[in-house]
Amino acid sequence: GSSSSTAETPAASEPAAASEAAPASSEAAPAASEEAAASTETAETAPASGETIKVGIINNDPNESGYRTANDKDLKSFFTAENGYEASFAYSLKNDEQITAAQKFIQDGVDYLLLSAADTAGWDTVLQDAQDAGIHVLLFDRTIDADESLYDASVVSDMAKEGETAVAWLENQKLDEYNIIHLQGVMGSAAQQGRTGALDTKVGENDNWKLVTQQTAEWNAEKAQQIVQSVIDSGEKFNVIYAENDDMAKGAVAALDKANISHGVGKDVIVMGFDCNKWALEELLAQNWNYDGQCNPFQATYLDEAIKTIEAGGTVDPKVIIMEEKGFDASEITQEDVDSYGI
Amino acid sequence: MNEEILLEMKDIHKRFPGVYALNSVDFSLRKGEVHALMGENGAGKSTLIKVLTGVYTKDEGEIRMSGNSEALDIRSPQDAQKYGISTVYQEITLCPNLSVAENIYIGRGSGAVQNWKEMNEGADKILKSLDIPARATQQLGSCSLAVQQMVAIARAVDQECKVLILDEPTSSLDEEEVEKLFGLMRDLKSRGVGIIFVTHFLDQVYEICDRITVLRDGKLVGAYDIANLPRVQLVSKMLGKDMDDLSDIKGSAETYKAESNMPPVYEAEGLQSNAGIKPFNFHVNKGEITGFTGLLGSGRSECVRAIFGADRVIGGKVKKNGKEVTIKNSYQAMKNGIAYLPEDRKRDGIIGDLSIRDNIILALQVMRGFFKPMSKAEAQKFADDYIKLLDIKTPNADKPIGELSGGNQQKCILARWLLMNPEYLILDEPTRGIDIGTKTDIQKLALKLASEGMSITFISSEIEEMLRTCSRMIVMRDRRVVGELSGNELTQNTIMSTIAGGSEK
Amino acid sequence: MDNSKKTAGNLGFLAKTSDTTLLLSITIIVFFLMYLGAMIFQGAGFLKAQTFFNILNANAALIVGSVGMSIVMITGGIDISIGGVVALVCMSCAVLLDKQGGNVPMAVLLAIAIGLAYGVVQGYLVAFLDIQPFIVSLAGMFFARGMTTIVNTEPFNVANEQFVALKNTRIKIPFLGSVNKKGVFVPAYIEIGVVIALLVVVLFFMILRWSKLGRWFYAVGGNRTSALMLGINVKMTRFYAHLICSTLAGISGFVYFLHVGSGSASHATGMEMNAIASSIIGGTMLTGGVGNIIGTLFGVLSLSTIQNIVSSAGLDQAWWTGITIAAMLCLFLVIQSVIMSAKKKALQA
Amino acid sequence: MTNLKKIVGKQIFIPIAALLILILFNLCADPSFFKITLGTNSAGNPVLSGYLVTILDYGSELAILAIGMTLVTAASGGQDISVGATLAIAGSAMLKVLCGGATSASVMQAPVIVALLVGCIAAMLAGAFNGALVAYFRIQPMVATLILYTAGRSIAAWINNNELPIISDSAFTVYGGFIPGIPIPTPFFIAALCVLAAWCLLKFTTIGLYTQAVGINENSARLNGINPEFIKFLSFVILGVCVAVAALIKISRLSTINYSVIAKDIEMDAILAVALGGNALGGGKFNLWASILGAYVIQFLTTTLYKFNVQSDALPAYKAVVVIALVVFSAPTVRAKLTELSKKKSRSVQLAGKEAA
Ligand SMILES: Nc1ncnc2c1ncn2[C@@H]1O[C@H](COP(=O)(O)OP(=O)(O)OP(=O)(O)O)[C@@H](O)[C@H]1O
Ligand SMILES: Nc1ncnc2c1ncn2[C@@H]1O[C@H](COP(=O)(O)OP(=O)(O)OP(=O)(O)O)[C@@H](O)[C@H]1O
Ligand SMILES: [Mg+2]
Ligand SMILES: [Mg+2]
Repeated sequence: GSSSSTAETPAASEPAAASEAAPASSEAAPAASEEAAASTETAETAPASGETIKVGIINNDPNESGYRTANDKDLKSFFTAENGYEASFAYSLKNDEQITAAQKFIQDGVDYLLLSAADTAGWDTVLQDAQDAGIHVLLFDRTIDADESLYDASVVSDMAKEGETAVAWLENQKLDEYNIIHLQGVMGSAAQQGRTGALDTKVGENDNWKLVTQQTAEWNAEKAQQIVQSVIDSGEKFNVIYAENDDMAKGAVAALDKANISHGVGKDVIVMGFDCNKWALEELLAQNWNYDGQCNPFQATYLDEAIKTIEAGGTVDPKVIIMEEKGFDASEITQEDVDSYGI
Repeated sequence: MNEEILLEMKDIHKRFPGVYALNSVDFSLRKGEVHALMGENGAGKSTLIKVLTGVYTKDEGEIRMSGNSEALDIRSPQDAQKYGISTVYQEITLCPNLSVAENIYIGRGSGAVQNWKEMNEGADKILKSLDIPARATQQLGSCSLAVQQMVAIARAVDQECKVLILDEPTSSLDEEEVEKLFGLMRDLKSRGVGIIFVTHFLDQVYEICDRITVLRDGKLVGAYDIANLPRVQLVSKMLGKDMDDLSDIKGSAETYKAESNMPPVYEAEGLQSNAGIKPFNFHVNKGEITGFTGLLGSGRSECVRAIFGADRVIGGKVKKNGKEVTIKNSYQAMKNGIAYLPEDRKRDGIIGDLSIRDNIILALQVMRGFFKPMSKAEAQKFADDYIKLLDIKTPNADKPIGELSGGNQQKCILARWLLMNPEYLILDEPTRGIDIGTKTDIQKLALKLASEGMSITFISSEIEEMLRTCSRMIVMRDRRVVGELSGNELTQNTIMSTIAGGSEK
Repeated sequence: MDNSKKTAGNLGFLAKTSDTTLLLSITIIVFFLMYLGAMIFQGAGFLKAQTFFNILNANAALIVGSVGMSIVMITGGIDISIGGVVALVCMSCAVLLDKQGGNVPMAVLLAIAIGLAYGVVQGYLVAFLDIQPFIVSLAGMFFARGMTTIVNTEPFNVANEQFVALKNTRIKIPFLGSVNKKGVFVPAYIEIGVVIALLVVVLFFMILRWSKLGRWFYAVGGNRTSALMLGINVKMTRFYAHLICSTLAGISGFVYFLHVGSGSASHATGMEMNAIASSIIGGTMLTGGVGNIIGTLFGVLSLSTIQNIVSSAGLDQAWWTGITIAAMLCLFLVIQSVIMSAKKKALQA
Repeated sequence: MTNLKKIVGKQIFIPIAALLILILFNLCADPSFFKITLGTNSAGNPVLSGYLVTILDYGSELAILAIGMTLVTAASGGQDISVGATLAIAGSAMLKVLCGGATSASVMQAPVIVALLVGCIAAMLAGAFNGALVAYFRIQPMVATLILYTAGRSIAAWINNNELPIISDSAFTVYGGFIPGIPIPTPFFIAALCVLAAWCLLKFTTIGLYTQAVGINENSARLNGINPEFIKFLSFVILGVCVAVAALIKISRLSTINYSVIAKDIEMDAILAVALGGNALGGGKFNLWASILGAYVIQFLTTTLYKFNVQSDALPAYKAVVVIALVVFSAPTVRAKLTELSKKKSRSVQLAGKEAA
């Protein structure tokens, strides 16, 4: 099955929140708070029972990446008492600790369990327990490897598509030869699989696409820098860096800078990243990088919507909400884009 | 006497880096005899024993025992135990974290299961029969050194052994306990056990031994029947030269004692430490040698540790040369010109892995300060000087001190404090484990230093030794100062009766 | 003066208790106080028996691993490879069951075999070649982690039916159940792993207490040279300690595998540190010679209770989790240290 | 012959031999490993590049940490496992100062020296905390430092309120890159400075002697007027300084920080460096230079493995095999056995010679 990032190493670039609203509003974060404001009104009316809704939120450690920080902030500012929620948070990058936290929440008797699993595997038992105890489970950001009946909704994005968009963009650059340094995320994470899959397919299909090296830098800039440094030292030629998140792209660029290899629009090496960190988009704007795949961490409003639906006695349909994702090209990006999509 | 040979070691060689510790040594032990192994510090006694018990592997040579047709292949103490050799090593080798009973029984016997009840009962019986003041279930680490030594002996004698080895077992025991030990040894002897006995006390040798083997510089000097080897000859065989008469020092000491009417260097009033001694008053004059005497555990060491600030000082006033000073830790004591040679050299004295040089200069270096390290050349010179002065047996000053023989380690520590050139030197059992020649050397040295104006406190379990050196003695009982003797009162009898509480002053 | 006497009097009992017993009592008392505190102040989940059983379920593997760790630590060594071994076992068993068509008994054997192999190699290096255990097991950890990704890079769930059935087996304890939100009575339960863990605890408690080998561990840890001279085969003793530890790490790996049902290179990261911390909290000394398996069990329970309290305390910022757990650990260690030094003082007086 | 024996007997021989073996291996496998080229960097300044330069460059943080770790090991007989976490704290504090509290800055808001000072204070405080637990509360180092190991990265996140500050001032990249006009990477110079400082420390103070004395026998050290608690405490504080300097290099390399992965597992490598230097991890005698060399050996190994395109997540497995081979080779028991063997051989050769004569 598909899996998402593993426990130990942070998955920096993750799929992001429900789609339609974010691109429409000019600023993503304010968008979330507008939504929040909107639902404050509903919150006053919604809990007809007069009770606050108890949610237990299990997330990855917010300091793993800019993406996660934004994601955590969004959830935190939304699931508040004013909005009719009583939220408990548990953070861990380790799957077993997350499972333990989930079991604790079940014993504490929360109404909803919101889960961004560190690891895809190993969740069926505990989710079954939740279901038996009458607790609704909503997944956000990361899918898990379990039967669909075990959760009520899942707010995730299509990783494979993210990869395909990026690879299609790269193909559009019409280079004679593609000599690619491929920096992978933590092996087996959904983000890594999706973004790697697209590239692997393309390399397999075309003779002029070549992987100079394909290594996992585990979302880690330091490792990425060492890997690229090693390629530079070996003297092998390359003209594309395909990094599966912004951090690794940054590490790679640091190595390029040191060795005086030019990069960016119209330069020797094409730099690609994912996540749309604000600083990464600024690099794009400065033409130092070439491409960045989008990631939107603001999922709270969609989770809220799902919860409202369930509270009203309905079911979420479709169960899996997949979001559209955008890619940014350095030659087209505007300051406005940076402000609205940067996280 | 039974002439049957029990154990035979032939042509034993053992080399350590830079040291030929045993060079073609032969040794034989008969059934039912007590065999003294004698020699100076570093002669190779402990090494011979450790080769026999498999702690060290010999380079060459063979070991045979009656009843075994082949030469024994002893690779570990376990093997040695299997052959019926049980040993009390020079440094106490027990496990402080285990109970007394376990220390007696562990590593012995077969079977995989530990029967606690049986073991504790057995241990209690042994402890009782030897009058050792400890409970079977007590943690060994909470026992005093002497008790630990007795436990080690108890363990060794309790084993059904053919050969019993005692490497300086008496150095931390008092007379009563030594007597007890001798009683045991006689008993074992009558049962045909062969006993190897290492000691530096000649009296003990002549009291209990049947034969003597003398080692010098790792070579065999010879094996003799006790009757054929009078003391003086034994000593000259050990040293390889004729020895000055012992009474020699006594004379010089007496002449010296006459002139001890000098100002006090150190005075303490109501001094008390957290180690449990009662507050005491004490002073020492310039150029004077004082002593603390008392039974084992009477608190002698605790007194001097309080003076040096080695234990936490919790009360009292201290004056140095008439001026009030605070001495709460060793550094302050050293700054005030006080030096202290501790009694437990392994625990408090040596820094095992450091070279002899570093060990010797340590105290002086600390005195000089953190930002004034000594140059290597200077350190080397100091070390070489004292290696020569105290006749420390070592190939060079770079050798880690832990590899020296026990006695030579003691000399290095002594060197450390002498190098500091203190005003007031405290020697707590400085001659423990020191061979007879060096012992008198140290006594002489103490007298010489005193005559040059150094104040000294000398503690020794041997009253004679104290009589020879001290001009004033503080008597202790139950961690309390109970008297002070000087001048004509300094005789064995008065001291003994004061210790016993007969004529309290 | 008077003061010191008084405290000495009060602390007299400290001097009489052995280190092992004292440390064990501290752990058990602190654990119960902590749990009681959580029940009173946090209420909710802590009032249900299942919360406690969940702590057991989640930490069965850690308990098994910590027992091994304690034994190595008692002999004065350390083994930081156990987390790696657990990950390697999980991944190997997962591959065996899912991709090689193996069955559960084969997986159990494989887990034990991996543990044994690790034990033999590490034990040999430590005991017979006298290489520092920290380095040996550090390399062991590197090797296991690297090897895990070589066996299979990606994490995956095991679908083998026999295994899933075993994994979902629950031992129900009906009278301790509770009524859930739906008003349905749910009996409390423990998993198979807990049974294994408790068996391991009892077995090794007995071995350490009543077998000669067990006492040798203590002797070797107390003073290696002395132990040698007391006629103990120090090399073999240390070898066995590592052999046991790694084998238990293998079993721990299987228990972990039973709990999560998947293989992943990131399984059990940092487990060695938790095992060391648990052992120490339970009164085992890293310096060797002191320790107790029951203490280790309570060490694990204490540590995970701390984590549980923190995770349901509803802290408003993520960083408080790490900081709070560390602060509680710190408090624990300081209490332990203060009591131990009080004991030393009582001994001196 | 005897000279050779002397060298072989010395502690520093262990890392030297390891280095030689690695060099030899690379010479045989692919001599281009040793190629060094002079180029110009993006600012138009001359820079050297090649695997060897990379080793000097990336090995530097480890070498700096090895200095402190050696002292801690020697004095306390244990290791500090909170190094990576402390490094995150120091780095976070530095970036907070450099960015002036904002999440990003295009120019440094404070001089680097101020930032370094603040980082030093932060890391020294962490070191002091560890040191106090170890020295005064007598908690075993590995456990005492487990506390900061658990909390450190959270504290680092807390300092910057979970933001990941970025500084895009090119003047700041100098510390992890090149000083304009000098073709050798700056980290190497910083490491060299640290080594020099360590040399001065050992030369002009008695810390070496005191540390060893405390590590070997605390009781006698105390009776000789040394304050063992303070020496242990000091060693942790010194490690703190090393950590701060390493943190400067680390954050300069990327101009940012990631709390959960920065310097991940670096403590293990630092401990490994100490061990590869032949130092006893149980404390006591130490050789600082051997540890530093050990650090570069580790980087040499890592770079070699990268060169042969070993998958980076499988890399630890290969590293483990090499490390074990090295420590087995340098283990005293093994070496004693080897010398015995060679002696026997030479003796039998002699005997044969005699018989022939
Ligand atoms: N482990 C060792 N390594 C190196 N040299 C050693 C070692 N053990 C002993 N020696 C050396 O061997 C020689 C003999 O030492 P040994 O301990 O046998 O003397 P001893 O006769 O027992 O002296 P003492 O009466 O002082 O106990 C000494 O010179 C000592 O330095
Ligand atoms: N009641 C006791 N409980 C525990 N330990 C004791 C007790 N009495 C004495 N000791 C220990 O016995 C040892 C001997 O005490 P101390 O050193 O004061 O005696 P001493 O007169 O110097 O005798 P020596 O130096 O010959 O052993 C000390 O280490 C002390 O801790
Ligand atoms: Mg001896
Ligand atoms: Mg004494």
